[in-house]
Amino acid sequence: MQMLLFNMVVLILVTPILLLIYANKEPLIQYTSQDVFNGINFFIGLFILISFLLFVTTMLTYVERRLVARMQNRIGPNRVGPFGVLQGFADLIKLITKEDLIPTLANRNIFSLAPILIMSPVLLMFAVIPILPGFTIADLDIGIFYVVAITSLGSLGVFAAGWASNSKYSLYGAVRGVAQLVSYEVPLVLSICTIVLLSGSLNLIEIAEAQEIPFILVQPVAFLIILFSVAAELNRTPFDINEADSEIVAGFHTEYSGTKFALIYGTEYLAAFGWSLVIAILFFGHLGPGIGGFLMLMAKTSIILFLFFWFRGTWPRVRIDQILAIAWKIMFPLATINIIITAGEILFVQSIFNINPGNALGLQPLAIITIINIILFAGLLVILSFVKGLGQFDKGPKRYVPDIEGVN
Amino acid sequence: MAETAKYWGVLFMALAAFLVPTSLIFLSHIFSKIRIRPKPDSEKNVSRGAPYESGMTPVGTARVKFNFRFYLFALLFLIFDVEVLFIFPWAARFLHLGFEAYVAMLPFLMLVLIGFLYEWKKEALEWK
Amino acid sequence: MTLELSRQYVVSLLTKHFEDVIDLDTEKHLYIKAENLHDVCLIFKDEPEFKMDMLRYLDCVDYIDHFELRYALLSLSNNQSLTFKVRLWGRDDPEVASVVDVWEGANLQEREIYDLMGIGFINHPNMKRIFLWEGFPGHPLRKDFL
Amino acid sequence: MRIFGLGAIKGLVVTLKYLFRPPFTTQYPENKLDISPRFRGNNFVWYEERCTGCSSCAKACPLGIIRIVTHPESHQQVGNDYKIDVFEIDTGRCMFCALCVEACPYDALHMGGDFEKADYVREDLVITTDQLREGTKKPQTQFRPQLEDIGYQGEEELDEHEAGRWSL
Amino acid sequence: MSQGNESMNESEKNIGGTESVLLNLGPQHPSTHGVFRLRTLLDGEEVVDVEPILGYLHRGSSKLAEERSYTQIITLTDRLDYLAGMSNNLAYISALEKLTDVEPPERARYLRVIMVELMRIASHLMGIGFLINDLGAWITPLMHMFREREKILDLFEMVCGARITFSYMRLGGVSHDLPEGFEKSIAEFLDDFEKKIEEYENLLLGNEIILSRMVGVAPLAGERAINCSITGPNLRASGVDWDLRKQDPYEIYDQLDFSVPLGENGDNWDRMVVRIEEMKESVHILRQCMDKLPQGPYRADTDFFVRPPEGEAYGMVEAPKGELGFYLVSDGSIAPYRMGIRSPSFINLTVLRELCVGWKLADIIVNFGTLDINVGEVDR
Repeated sequence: MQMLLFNMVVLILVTPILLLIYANKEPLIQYTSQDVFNGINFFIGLFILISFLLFVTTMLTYVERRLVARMQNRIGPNRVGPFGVLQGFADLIKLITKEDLIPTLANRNIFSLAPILIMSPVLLMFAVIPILPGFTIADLDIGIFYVVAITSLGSLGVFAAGWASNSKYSLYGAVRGVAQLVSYEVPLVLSICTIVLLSGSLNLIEIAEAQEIPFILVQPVAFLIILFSVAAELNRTPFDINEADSEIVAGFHTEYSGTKFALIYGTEYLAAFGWSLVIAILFFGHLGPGIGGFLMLMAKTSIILFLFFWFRGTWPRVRIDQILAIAWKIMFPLATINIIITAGEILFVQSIFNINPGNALGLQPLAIITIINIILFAGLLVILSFVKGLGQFDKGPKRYVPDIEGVN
Repeated sequence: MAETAKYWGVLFMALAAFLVPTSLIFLSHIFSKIRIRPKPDSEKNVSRGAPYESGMTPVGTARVKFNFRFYLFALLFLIFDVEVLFIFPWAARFLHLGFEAYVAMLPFLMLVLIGFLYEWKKEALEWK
Repeated sequence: MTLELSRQYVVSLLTKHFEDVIDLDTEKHLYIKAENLHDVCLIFKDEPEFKMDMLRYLDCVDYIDHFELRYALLSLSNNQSLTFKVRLWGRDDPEVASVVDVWEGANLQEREIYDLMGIGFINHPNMKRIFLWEGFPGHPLRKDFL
Repeated sequence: MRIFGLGAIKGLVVTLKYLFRPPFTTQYPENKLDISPRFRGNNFVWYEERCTGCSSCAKACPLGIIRIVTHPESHQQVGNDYKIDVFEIDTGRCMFCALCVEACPYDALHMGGDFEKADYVREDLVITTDQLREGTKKPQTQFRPQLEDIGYQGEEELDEHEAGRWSL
Repeated sequence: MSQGNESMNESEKNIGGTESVLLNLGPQHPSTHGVFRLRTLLDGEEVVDVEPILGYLHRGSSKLAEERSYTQIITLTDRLDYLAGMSNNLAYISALEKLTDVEPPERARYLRVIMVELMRIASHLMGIGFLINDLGAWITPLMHMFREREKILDLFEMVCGARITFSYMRLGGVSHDLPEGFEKSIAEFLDDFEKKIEEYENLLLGNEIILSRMVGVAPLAGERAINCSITGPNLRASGVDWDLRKQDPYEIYDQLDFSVPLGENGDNWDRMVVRIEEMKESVHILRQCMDKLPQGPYRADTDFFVRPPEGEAYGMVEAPKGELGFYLVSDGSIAPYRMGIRSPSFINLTVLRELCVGWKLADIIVNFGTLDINVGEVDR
């Protein structure tokens, strides 16, 4: 827990710098095309944002190691700096100064390009995310759609990395990665659609402001689907098959070392941070104003991040065919039916509360939808408990009654 | 405020997002040229540049005609992702559109689901 | 307790099926003729008096002039065990029938004996070295190795 | 009926609990585990006064790493007594099985409790006669029940009169 | 049937238009539990053929034993299954005692059983821990199990001064009596460990992911297991009630009350659960032993360089991994003429190919993990 707090503290440290520059400035979204070229502030902001992201990435590697270590009854890295906080930076320095090794038979250009292909989309994703209220690189009206579109490019990099390495382990990682990333795209996007339905907008800020009741209560099913889809997109446990270390060593980045590995490794955490931010915005209610809003957002993000770390510290991995079965046989139909039901519910509350078309749903309508959805969610859990063939979940631990007399 | 102006921000972000990893790789490339110690003998070793295969010399190439069962899943993704694309604008405007839009979308979603069930029945979703 | 079948009992039962399989019948051990090994093993496995369903352990000792294979059998259903031996004369490529088709458990054990003792097992499905690499000179557990 | 997902959540609860418990591990160089008095460390305690040079230890050693050179010349120990010129133990190959300690009839050789004796050169791992003579005399109670009987915990130094079963 | 080269060559070519991939899992692989190599032929994700290739850790214990005295061999046996050194010691000593007709005193028998059962817990902890690690849990269960094993090793250190390479058993007894305070420590450990087993069950047994990965995967029928000479928990998981401690009691097991947990299908799940249940039984046995522990000598008077009469003996115990047997041939000298080792890990490998073929790449690792191989014992 102290690590969670520590994570928060570190994030707070950066905030004043951001605020200093943007406290009395108008938000960037008001720049016109000419302003962008004239406004040097934009570039400073961009620089700060990217430094902030890289800083968070490095810290997250440390935070995860500490947290999971504590779950494992260990201490975790505690040598570099106070409590070991500089561990991530030490790793980074070590990795950057390592030799740039490219396998002889690898496709050199693609091999070098792949880490860039993996990292760029994830960095690009932050262009629309309102980390600080009013501060976005581009407050696009299609915000969430942009996020989905940009991040799906990541699978390209994964496949490029795996294929260019010319190693069998990498090949397996790449192929698995593509199948998995591609499969989880569909339920993820469908579930985002339900959120869009409720808020009536694709803009991230507008979605956040539409949440009179946090959408995690309104849409628990969508939340779970998005949570696990994102875990799959991020290659995190229980869906980390494309870098399954006990099976295919390191998956698509088996051959990578040095800076390129650092990029791939860091991107995992950067993407985790980005997606956690998105989930926090989509599901955890309003964005507050000013520094308080920033802290609240970071706290919400930390919860999601902690969930990912927690899963990793507890659960094993799911097999490839099971992963695809979960995506297609459970999540996809659930998400589709969820859309139909949600749309029906919206029509229902619009008619009983006489809401004009185009107006946002108020508190009471959302409350009714919440109640219905929670009941449905409970029912779903019960139904799933009875379904066989999802890997025979009905067979629990049993006590064997040993038969001592009879042999064989 | 022009909507297009915002995309300039995205463009610069894209440039930055491309430059950050590129410069890091370039930087390490420069570092790798600086040699403090002479080239060790191990660097002339052939197996140094060989792909990893648990310490064994790899048999054959990794560029094989892979049994790509995932191909089916990729195709499925194509089909359904395009359909999802149709849902997005509808969902964004749904609060404005009301009952007629629901009635219009329902058959479409049903078609998607029926198609999905058909594929399930045809065992396109099974591993074998 | 697992019952160790007595030598006389085994001999008396074996002579029902075969006439001349006993190579040597000492006080302590029972020696089966190498050429009858496979048939005898089948009897040991299938006859209800024996019903030796597991090959517990297969080992080989090098006595310079001959090799002794020791078959330790175990019957889980009758809870009894049985041990017999086979002598192989000569040092250059001694051979004996494999019992892998009777007890699959002999598979790796026979390969190990082939590797370290140099005894060939006829009809073994995969008769090659197991611990040492192909082309290793000699068989290390023989007494004349080094 | 088992509610779907409950089992996975149970596991999560277990790991969450451990987040708030103190870690089990010890930070090695700062904190050290308490070793038991019988612990077989990687040094030896040798009492030259008790040693007769009988080479029982060298005979008992499975690896033959104890080297003893003697010449007949009486000194204080009773019995067939030799003067010891060389008594060396090559701990680079030693596996610390304590068979030599068990074999010593005069309680001259004891296991030591040290475990921080790494070195860069293999030759330095050989404990020479001088090192054995001058080393700290903190014997472990491995195969020395008389030390346990007096409540010795392997912490203080013992001289040759205290360490053996028989006084000299 | 075959461990097959010929089958491999045939299938290497083409399967339904796609090429199969020949992948070496090991020797330098994170989850082969040592230096072990699995030459696998894969069709996409599916396993066409598996061939275990051994010998990377072969130290020639049998040959080394031929030039060491009987007591010195005890140090060799520690290093066979380095996760269960006590069991190896006991197996060797039981063979040696059969050879020399030495009767250990009663207290020694109890001490041996205490040590061996502690060792069984430690070995099973490692087996399950690494298995779950292979399943992909980020070493959390493994670390929790390491922690408990660490406590057991502390107990061993109290008794015999070493944590892995014990060399504790001696001909006609054990090398040390229990130290002061051991009773208290072991009682504390057992009380704590029972709670920890509950925790493991919460962590592992209910988890839907583990269930879906293990239930019904790679089943092994009882008859097949017997025919392949499988012993130990793997055999019992297949539903065969065969435990040397029950069926052929050695030491004092006939005076103890315990049950033998059995599985049903012999799938991965059963193999794991049987091990957990066995740990509980071991706790039960340990409690009884500590209650009944008689006073008296702990070691018979024997020579260091013992010269057994000419003859041979086969002594075996139910080691954590299966039936561990030592076959000693004596020619009357101080060193055995031949020492054969029936190592359960090695013989259990017989079914590996059968278990893996037809399942996925990820299942190979799990099947391999549930077989609970220790490479030190395979390659001895």
